[in-house]
Amino acid sequence: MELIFSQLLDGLSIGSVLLLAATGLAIVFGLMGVINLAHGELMMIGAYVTYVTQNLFRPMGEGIFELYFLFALVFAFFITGIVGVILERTLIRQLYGRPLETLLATWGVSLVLIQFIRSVSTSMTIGIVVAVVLGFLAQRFAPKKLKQASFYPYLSGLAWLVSAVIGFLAITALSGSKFLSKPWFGPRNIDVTAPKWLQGSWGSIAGIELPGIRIFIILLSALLLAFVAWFLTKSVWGLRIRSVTQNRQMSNCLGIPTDNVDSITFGIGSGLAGVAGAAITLLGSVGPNLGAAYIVSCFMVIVLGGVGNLVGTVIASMMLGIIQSIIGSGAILIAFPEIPNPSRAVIEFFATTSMSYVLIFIFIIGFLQFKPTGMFPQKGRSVES
Amino acid sequence: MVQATAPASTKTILRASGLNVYYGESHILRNVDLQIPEGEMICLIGRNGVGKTTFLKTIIGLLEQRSGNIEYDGKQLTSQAPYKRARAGIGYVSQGRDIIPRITVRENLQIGMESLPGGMGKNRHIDPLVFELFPILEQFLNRRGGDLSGGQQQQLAIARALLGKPKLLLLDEPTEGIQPSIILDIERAVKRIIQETGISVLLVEQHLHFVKQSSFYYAMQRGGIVSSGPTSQLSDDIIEEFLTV
Amino acid sequence: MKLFKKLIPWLLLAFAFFVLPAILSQFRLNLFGRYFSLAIVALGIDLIWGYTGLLSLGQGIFFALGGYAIGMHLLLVTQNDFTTGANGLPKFFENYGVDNLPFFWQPFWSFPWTLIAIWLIPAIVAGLVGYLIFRNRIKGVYFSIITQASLMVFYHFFNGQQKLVNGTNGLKTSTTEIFGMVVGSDDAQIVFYRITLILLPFAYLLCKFLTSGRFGDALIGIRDDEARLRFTGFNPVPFKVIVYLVAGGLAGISGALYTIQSGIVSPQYMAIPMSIEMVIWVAVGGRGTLIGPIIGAVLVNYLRSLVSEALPEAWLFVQGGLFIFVVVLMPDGIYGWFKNGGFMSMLAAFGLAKKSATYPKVDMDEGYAAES
Amino acid sequence: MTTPILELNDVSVDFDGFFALTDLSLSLSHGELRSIIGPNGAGKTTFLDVITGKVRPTKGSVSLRGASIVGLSEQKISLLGVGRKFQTPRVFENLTVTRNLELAASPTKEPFSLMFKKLGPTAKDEVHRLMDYVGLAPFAKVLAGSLSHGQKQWLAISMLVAQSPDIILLDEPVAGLTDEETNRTAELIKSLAGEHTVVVIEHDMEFIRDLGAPVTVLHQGKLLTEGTLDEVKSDPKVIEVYLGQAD
Repeated sequence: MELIFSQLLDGLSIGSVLLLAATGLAIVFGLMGVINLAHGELMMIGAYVTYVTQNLFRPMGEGIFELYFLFALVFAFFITGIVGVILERTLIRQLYGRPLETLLATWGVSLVLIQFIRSVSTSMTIGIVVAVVLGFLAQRFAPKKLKQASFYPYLSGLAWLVSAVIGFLAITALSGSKFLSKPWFGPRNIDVTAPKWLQGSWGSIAGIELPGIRIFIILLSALLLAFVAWFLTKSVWGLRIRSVTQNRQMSNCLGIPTDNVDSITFGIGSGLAGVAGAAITLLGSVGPNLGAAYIVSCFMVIVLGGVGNLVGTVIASMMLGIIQSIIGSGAILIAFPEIPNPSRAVIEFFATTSMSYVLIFIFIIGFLQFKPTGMFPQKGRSVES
Repeated sequence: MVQATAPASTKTILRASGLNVYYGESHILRNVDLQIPEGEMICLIGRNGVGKTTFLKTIIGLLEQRSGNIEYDGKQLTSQAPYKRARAGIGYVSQGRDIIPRITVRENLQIGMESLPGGMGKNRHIDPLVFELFPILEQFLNRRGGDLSGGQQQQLAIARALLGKPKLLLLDEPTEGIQPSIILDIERAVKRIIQETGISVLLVEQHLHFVKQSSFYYAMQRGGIVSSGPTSQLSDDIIEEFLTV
Repeated sequence: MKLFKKLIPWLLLAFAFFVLPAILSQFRLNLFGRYFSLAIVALGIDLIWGYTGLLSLGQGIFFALGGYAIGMHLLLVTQNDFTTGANGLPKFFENYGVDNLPFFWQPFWSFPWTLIAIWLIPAIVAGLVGYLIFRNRIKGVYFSIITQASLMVFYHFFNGQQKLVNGTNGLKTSTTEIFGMVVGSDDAQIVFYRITLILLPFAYLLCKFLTSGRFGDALIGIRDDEARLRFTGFNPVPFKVIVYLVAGGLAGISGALYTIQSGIVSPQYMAIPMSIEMVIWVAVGGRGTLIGPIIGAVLVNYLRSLVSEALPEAWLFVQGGLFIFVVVLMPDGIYGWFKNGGFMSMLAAFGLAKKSATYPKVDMDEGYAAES
Repeated sequence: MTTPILELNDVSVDFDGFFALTDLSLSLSHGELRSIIGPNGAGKTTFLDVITGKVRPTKGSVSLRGASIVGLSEQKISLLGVGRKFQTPRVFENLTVTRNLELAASPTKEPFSLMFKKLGPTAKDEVHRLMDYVGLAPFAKVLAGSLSHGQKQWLAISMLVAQSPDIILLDEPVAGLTDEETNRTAELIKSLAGEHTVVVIEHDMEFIRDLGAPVTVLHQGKLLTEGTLDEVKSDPKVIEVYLGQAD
């Protein structure tokens, strides 16, 4: 029984990580109709921000270093949020109302982000800055006459291409210097040391140890969920966001700047991904491929929980987390050794982490046969138009 | 048919000239000219589907004209987003009322203040005037907007628009599908607002009694203005042609 | 002229069939063979996405199933030191102490059954998955997400079942033998290259048959306005199941051809990126046209080889950029861009070609005239 | 009086507490032409949704030729002989005019018969007849997406006819049409009645007058009154709904 309880706790913490990761995705999907396949890579950025923060805090001495993780969470939120806002302003904005297209374009973004983390170096950063600045300058200072020409769009595309090539040449030129061209992170995994107060046990209940990191993640996700709920229901921006999602046109007519609302919504969703990424660093080493491991589970949470519903997201992620930890670890078999053979064989078959995914999927497909819109469907006339 | 004329007043808050508006391929508004004098209520009449709502949507910026101009408060409105027009003082009460359904009445009212300088972050206090005009709203402050009845929603929509202190209020069929008693409330409220604040109103309406409260009318048919004049001259023929079944 | 245009694809095919083997190195030829086999899975994706509007992110499942089918057969029938273990079974079974061939391996002793299984098993799986999804009117992004999830499930399943299919390592076919030839040998590879080029036009013609008649019109109806089609008396479910099934079968054939030419089939074929890349080949080439996916699959993969050979680190940047560029700026793909006069209008913009008359409007209205 | 072909009995539709239709009863006999008018939000479109199976009534029965059709899918109801034109003309924009019509005219709608069987000569003739009739013959090979709004309306209506349903439901067939097109549409609709039962929902009163058919007035999801246009016009209830009060 103790085993089951500790597996339950484990499941809750797996579920909490899923919840952290899925909340941001659910906001972006449910409120804006954007399928963000780069969400996992935004998590990755959050993880790397944590890593950088740790390295920055390390020389500051033992006492302050212990607090680095709290700062990392804040940095992860804001830096990833800003990346999200940039993404929304440049790319996502072109694709509203075409969810399948957002899916493909954000996949492209995710590839770029993965490779960026792998190979970013000082020389590369300089090259990118050079290219972007040149590109903008070219657009900015193009003669007005040229701008009206019918071939201007092609010309401006060409200007961007030339700037990119110049940026690339700059990178190549700078790569002569070992110092400048050394990748900051490289393709290998990075490790984050959890501060001491997170390591070890936080006491015990009824003889069961409460591992600090797991409890911390559960608390963090609860706290963040509370923050999201507060932000959406009580703050002014939350009101604007809800208003825009429920009736975009009228909100616009009432004076709500809908494009800013879009940016902020996407920024918040991305920021949450950053925090999730920061939290994941506590569980083990992370690398550029971190995103892929989480993205599909996050989407499963959304499909199961119903779109645009925080309660559904919570229940679905906890359910998936618990199924994974109880079945996937084989804990049931150890706890109840006397299960008769046919069912025992079935449980054994699914008793690996990989196979528990299979089980979860069968469960979800089965569930969707009865409730195609998820546990908590959106009600109202406008659902299927 | 009555000769089309323009209202005599000198100062206009809004002047639309030669507007042509399309929905995809279908030509909805054809060369519409219309003027709204400052501080008066003007009425736009016509049967369902002739383009009245399209006209209001073009003014607020939900639709863009293919040709023609809209001059508001001395400035041209060209491809400005609706929220900018709202902040410039155009209030809009749409035909479906468009109450934001899953937020409370209080929040709906707060959103009305978004078009004031500083937005609703700086303007949190709901002007008691709206509760004086529509007492029912004060009672239902904490209900969800979508749970109100049609008439209550209409009052909320007007109150919401008023909280933005507009210079020009666009009302799209405020009495449609509403009990007569509430219609009178709404009529009284609109008249009082015009008297007290001096705003201009463009009313799209079918309800004859309400139409007669305005000073000037424009009648629309198949997307064009076909008749206009002071409401006092609104003859039975015109009523028969544009308002009845 | 018109006839000539029609002949171009066939001339290119003949060129690829007869001339390329003579002028390309064995290494290049093998790569092209792989690209052409990938074009077959792209055709299937075009059928379901370009024509029917169903964006499947799970074609890797069917692709890999086809690959596994041929791989299992080759491993069984080959008896040599590289592939056969002490107990006469494929070698990898030794590592996991498996002495009895798992039951589902048995039929793969038979070559005819393998030829059928290559397309039949993926098709059946696709039909089943499709039916379960379509009958609940799940469509759009939900369909995409669920297909992606099912992809992940198969990936985990094949990864986790070492005793059945050698887990992560997959099945290595390059050292196996078929009809007396080593599969990885140059002679065999030329044969596979030619077989691919024979099957590709068949896949094309099958798709052509499905999309050009009234069946194809119904597919386009489903893509553009499914509800309207339903009100016209059509039940979209069987249509969708059929095309999804066909696309699955094509993916299986493609996967089998790819496997024998690349020398291995592994769960990596079911990894998430591979399936999304397949979709992008179609997008790059031009969805909703049957030439488009072939162009896309060959071009993108060729580009991939070139870039990865020159600058391995840059490929993901190029690929990601290509995704974004095509989705945002070239939604009809390369072929669609040419076909819709994009190229000519570019030339016209620079004054290099005459501006063609604008799109023939059936009726001009004064609004247009007033605006322009 | 023959038995009604379509009968609605006490039908109510409740969208989360909002009643789009309340206790609506209505019956149509074979070959009848009927106009339905009513202010916005009167439940006209929901009325069509209920008949065509898009919306399931919360209460009440809908029967076609005496058999209930509640709960059947859209395609089944369509195959039973109910055709519908939507408010905006929904045609398949990426198919040519001919192919739009052939799709609708297909006697069977099964995938395999579409794949392997050619369209029979009767259906083909019908397609040509319809194209000639509505003046779309010159555009036979044009993509429907590039037709004018009025031509799309006609294409949508002729697709309905090609389906040869017993009941034709037309939601705003003349919205956005010019005067001349409106007149021609009225002619077209009148010619359809008799052979088919036709229900027209419109705002355009001149058009309703042209049709000269009995008028049903809906208001707030209820049936307000029925009668000839003149009767309806002088009905104080209708005047109240449209004008607010009877003055």
